Amino acid sequence: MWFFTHVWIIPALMALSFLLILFFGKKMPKKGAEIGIVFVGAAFVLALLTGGNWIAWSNNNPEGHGPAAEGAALANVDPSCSSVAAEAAAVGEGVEHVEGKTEGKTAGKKAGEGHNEGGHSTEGATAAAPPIGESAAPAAPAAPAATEPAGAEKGGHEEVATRPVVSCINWFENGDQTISIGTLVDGQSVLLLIVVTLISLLVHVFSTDYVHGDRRYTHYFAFLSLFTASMLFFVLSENTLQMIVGWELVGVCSFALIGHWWEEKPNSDAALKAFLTNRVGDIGLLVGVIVLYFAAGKSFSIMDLNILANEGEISHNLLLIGSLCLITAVMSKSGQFILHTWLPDAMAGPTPVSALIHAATMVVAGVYMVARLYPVFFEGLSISGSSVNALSMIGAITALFGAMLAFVQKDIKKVLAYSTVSQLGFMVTALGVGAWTAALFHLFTHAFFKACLFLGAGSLSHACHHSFNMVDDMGGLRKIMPKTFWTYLVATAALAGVFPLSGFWSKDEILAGTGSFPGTEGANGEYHVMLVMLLLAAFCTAAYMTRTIWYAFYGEYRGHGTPHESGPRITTPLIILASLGAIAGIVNLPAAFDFLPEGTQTRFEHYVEPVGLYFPAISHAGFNPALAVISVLVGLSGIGLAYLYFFKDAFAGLHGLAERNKVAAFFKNILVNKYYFDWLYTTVIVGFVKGPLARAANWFSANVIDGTVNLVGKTAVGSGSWVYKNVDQKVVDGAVNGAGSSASGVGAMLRLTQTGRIQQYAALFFAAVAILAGVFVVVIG
Amino acid sequence: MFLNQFLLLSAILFTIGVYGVIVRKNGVLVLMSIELVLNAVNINLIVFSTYWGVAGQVFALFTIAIAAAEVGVGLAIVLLIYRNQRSVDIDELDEMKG
Amino acid sequence: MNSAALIIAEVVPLVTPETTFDAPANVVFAVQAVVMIFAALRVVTTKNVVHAALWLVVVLGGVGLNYILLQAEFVAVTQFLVYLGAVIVLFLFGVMLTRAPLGVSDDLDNNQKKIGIGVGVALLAVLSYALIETFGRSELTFAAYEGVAGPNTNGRTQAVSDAIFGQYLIPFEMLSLLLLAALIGAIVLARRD
Amino acid sequence: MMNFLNDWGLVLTIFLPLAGALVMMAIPKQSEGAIKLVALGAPLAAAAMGILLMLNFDYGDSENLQFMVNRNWIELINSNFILGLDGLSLPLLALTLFIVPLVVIYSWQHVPNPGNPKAFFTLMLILETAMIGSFLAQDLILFFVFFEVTLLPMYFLIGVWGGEQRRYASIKFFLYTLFGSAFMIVAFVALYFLAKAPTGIALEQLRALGGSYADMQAGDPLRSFGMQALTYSGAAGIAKTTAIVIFGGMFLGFGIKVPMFPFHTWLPDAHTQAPTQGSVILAAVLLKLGTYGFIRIAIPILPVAARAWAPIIGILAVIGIIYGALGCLAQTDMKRLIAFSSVSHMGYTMLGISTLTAFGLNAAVFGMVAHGLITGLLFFIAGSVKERYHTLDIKRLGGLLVSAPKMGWILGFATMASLGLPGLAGFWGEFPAILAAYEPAVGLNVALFRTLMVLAAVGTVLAAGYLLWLYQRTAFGTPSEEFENDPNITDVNKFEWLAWSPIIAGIVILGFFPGLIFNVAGPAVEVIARTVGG
Repeated sequence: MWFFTHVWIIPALMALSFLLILFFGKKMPKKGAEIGIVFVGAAFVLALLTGGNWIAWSNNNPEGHGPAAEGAALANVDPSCSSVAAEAAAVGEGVEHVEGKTEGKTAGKKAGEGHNEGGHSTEGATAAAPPIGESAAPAAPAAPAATEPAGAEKGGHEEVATRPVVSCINWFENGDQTISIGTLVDGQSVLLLIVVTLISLLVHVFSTDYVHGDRRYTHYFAFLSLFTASMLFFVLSENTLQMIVGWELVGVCSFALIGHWWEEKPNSDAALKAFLTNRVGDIGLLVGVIVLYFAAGKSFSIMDLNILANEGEISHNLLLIGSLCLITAVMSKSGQFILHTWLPDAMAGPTPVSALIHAATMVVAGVYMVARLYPVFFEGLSISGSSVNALSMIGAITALFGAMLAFVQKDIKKVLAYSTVSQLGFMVTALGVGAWTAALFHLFTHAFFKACLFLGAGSLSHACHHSFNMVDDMGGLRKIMPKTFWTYLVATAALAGVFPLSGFWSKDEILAGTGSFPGTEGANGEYHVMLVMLLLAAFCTAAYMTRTIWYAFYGEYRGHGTPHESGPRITTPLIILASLGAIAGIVNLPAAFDFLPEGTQTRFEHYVEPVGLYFPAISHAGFNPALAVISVLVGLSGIGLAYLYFFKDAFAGLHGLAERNKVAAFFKNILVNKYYFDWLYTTVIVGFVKGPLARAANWFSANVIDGTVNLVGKTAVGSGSWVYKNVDQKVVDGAVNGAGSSASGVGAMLRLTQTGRIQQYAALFFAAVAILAGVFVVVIG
Repeated sequence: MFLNQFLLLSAILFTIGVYGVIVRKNGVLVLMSIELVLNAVNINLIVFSTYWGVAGQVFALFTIAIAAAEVGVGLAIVLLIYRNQRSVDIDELDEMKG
Repeated sequence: MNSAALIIAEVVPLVTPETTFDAPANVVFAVQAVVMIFAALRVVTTKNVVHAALWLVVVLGGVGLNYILLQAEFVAVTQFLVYLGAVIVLFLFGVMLTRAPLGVSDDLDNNQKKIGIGVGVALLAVLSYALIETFGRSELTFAAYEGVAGPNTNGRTQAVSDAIFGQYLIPFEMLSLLLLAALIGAIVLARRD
Repeated sequence: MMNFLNDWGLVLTIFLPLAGALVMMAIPKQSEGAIKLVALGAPLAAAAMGILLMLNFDYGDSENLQFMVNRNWIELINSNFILGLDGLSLPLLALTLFIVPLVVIYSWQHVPNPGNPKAFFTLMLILETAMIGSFLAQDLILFFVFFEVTLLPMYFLIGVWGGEQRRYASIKFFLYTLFGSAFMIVAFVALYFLAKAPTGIALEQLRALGGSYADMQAGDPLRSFGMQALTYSGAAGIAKTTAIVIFGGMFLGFGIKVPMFPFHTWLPDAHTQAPTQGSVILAAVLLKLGTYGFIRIAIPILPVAARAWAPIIGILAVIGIIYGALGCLAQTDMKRLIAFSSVSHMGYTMLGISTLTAFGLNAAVFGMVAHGLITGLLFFIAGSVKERYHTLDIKRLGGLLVSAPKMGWILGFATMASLGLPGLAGFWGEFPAILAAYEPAVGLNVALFRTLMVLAAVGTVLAAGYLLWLYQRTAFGTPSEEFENDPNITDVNKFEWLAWSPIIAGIVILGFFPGLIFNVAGPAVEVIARTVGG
């Protein structure tokens, strides 16, 4: 318990380390790096302890059933943070409308395990009406013998409500409201706590070698600490206002770190782009939070919001608006189409930063927020029982198109960046289709292998004179850098979803979660489109990752100088991450694996996914062997084709096809130019401004959204200057300079501005007096 | 006799004075216009003194004295300006030029 | 009743107009009023600086006349002495010293005639509206003088002097200081060095 | 002790600087050391006084005026010398007492051309007295006097120590404000004549004030300039149309000072031409007189009219936000850009005010202080940059982080604070204002205000746009060869540290403990919000 109430210490530690490095870093022997490492290490240990406690805490959970238990589960929510939770905790008249829901929910879960029709289970899961609940409950025992024990077991686990620990202090009073600041500890936040601190620790270690002797070594570590602090602050937020604070703080750290080498214009441009794009999304965040604040009865508290949203106390429309606004924020922060363009550019920052911020932690903030406020989205987008919604659509598009873009990149980091975009798409889709656990699980595994890949790329460029161009400056490093190679290989396989590496499990859960594949049980809806797109995306993923391997590690070395394996401080983190990426999958083996010893399945789900009043009654897609096989095959076929194409020179015809074949060239162009729908867009919108076709060509090559962003920027500046020149300086100002002159025309005005000022003022003054006296006498009198 | 006949008269003088202040370029003339204004004010003072007791008259006297001083200083300034830039054209005092 | 009226209402006991119309005073007033207004207009319109000064004489004289009509003899006398005596002379000196064009010159006004007129008219309109609204046809009674004024007018002058050297002594002294300062100031400014 | 404070606390706080000014007059021009000592001592004394007051301030009761001073002043028009300190005045008082000494410290070696520190500091001290006075005055005439007195010193500061265009700028500044205040005083006088004694509880409260109100009957003419009295009267007996007109007068007076959208054009000139110290004080304190006037005078005294005006104010505010931001994008001069950003930022404050809700007004108060600190800091930096580079042309600057790293970082910090980064003061001025616009006071047009909310939110993006653009052009990159190795370009010196570090600290502290202001001003503005039924 102590850990849960004092978890604030962890971000506080990192903030402290930031200050220490800032003020004393330069004087330290290691230029401040050691401070950072010590503190982040401490934070990691604390996070682990908190995690352990959480597991214990959820295990010795008083067996409770029904609404009373669900209410009592909120006993550890400080009433001063969440009035709603408090009154729910004091089980009273609030119980009735809780009743039906919980019944229906548990019943739905049982049914979901037991029955062979997802539809019915979905119905049971969402319809908060006792009759269906009762009709479904007795059906559970009558399920096939194979799944019954698991089902029953699971049901038994599920009924025990999660006991989140929320503690807060009065932050400030505004008008009549009291706004508090505090921490919300449950499976979800603890998970991120561990992931963030762990990756951050590894990145710290990695950096000591990687950015060794950098111009701003100390600042670099200072900002790493600050970032970690803000991210943890965000993760532990007890209310949405706090979330905004954390959200923006991580944004600013990413700004500072992307622009770390700001002497070169491209870097600072990238930094600005990242910050501004995120700001655009932040409009959505601000508005959304405000809407939800009023929707939840003037309360920022996440608990209030979730419980109310969950129990249908908030009108559907408000939730819809709120969730749509927040989706904009997600699009910017988690690099979803069409606001994703900053993410690839963000690779201008140091590689460890890309690994930590732009792959593992910050970019998942969007996902985390959706997961945190899940009831809002679940109800607002009516995820359950439907077959398409904004969230899942955006996610799927991002997943597929991002993956395809990764093919044509020469810069290995850009490949990984687009891969990140695509993987984030997976998570968002998962949330969109109601596979909450799958999303978080994928977040968890992805953090490991993607960080590993980025650091691996860093290690490569470290060897190749800081070039990231795998096509021209790398190759044949397999022998020279074995550690990097193997770790990279493992991580790639994990990403590609090769059985039994972690990526396979999480990705499979997502695919199953779409509930579209025939025979999948207990999903929330049937999202057919999503399933198809995700499968395609998975295929591309496997393929382009193979491509990177080919360019980086095979063939002969194309760069200059003699590359060398990196030192231990670089390789150790790689190894750790790779192994984690390989095995992390076991924490959430499907419930269907009942041949394994009791209590080894769905641990992740059990400990991370909340159950109770503040979380919607989502149901879980059961494991579907056929789908699993298919997804593995898809992955392998991707690898296989790419392998044949690159390694074995198969389909020789295809090589250089783009040079010969107009059609192929066209398709290649499409990718190189990030889809020509931009082209339509630019030509339609700004075509007539463009002029000759020569410049049109430039426009094609420009990223579409970039084009528009610039366009907006230009028009803003343009209109700004126009307004300034004409309105501000001439009209408004002129009105003053020319005051008292009935003479018309600028000429007269100029003459006036040059002569007779004093008397003008006299005239002005008396005129004013006259008018005033007039007003005074006539109107008021 | 009515109050208003005097008051309106002074009002007219006042307005004319203001007009002069606004329109005249020559410094001396501006000062003259100011005199008009002051006198208009004095008339009012006196008129009300017929209701209010002699205080009004006293103030009128003060005004006259102050006006005299003002003219003295004012003319001195005009003289100085003239000496500095060979003209008393207020328009050419573009110290406040924008 | 408008609010300007409110101000006055506190200080002026409005008089019911039982008309005691004394012809001569009114005739005199009418005449000099016309003359004054005309003269004043000339002051601000004439193209000859010296003429302007002379027209000013007329106006100031008229003002003095008004004082007499209002039975403020002492002030009237002062008016004649100070203004017609001193100020005008000052002005003429000013005109002379600044070598103002003694003859007719068209360059005496700036390009703001229109505004000037506009402002002037507006001002006049407002003022007269307020005045008429407020005092309408209220009669001029020399109520305040009743107490102090016997048949001989010394009483009033005496009252004035009492006021100056009693109630308003300090302001008066201040005034003398001010004049001194003005004197010195004028000398300093005009001193050629 | 308490008695002493009650009787003399506020008076001393106001007039200590003035006393300093008088002392300074006695000091010969040559002995600069002594002059500077006095110039620093007087504000510090005032600040010490202020701290004493704040220590003894009863925060539980911050909606009521404390340390009241009430003396007869001008019997004829029943205008009294009333001073009082409540939760609304306190933050602004603190801001003023905080900024001025720092300005003096900064001036220690930065007395702008043409030198003459004696006159410079004298004016500064007079200015401080006037500013403090206007924040503490509880009588309209008294307020007006202080309000106007602020003009002259600033006029001279700009007109004498300013840049090339200083004369034009100073005149412009002077006339604009004077023009506005002319309307304002008419409005005050109108109130004096038209306000009547209210009925019901308000009447009781009014009577409780004692003095000439003690035995008033409902409907008696109030004949008072006392803010409290007028507030209690709540414009009773004034027809709605009349009230709206009167409010219009105040609107001009205060709106020009803020400055609100159509009346803002004096600001860029004044800021660009003013000496650094002038800009800082102007941005940090003087602009707040306008917003303060709205909250303290216009709204509580004329609640009905306020509701009628609220939409207009809101719209103008948002236009100001967007327009100011666009204006910034068009600037090539650093100082001018910052000046325009003030227009944009004060827009948020006015938006908060226009919602007439406790939340919005509170946000406005916070916004004032935050903007005061942040923009003050920005102008300080701009001044130092100008001093080193002898230009503020953004195109020619660049690489500040290379040639003067610390200053570059501080500029970055100020930029981030100014674009409303959560965790720094700026955010708490903007976000709550936007939030309040979602649900304005009962009876206001919700649809309109929600539109305004969204637009204001868009404004934050533009803000980020121009500020980062500014930062990239000035700080990032490498210095142009003309400044490559210019000996003048040195990093932050110790006086600048002394002057800036408190501000930086303040910004951070307020960013993390917004309660410091919200909790103090909250009750006060809540009372006001209640009077307008928000």
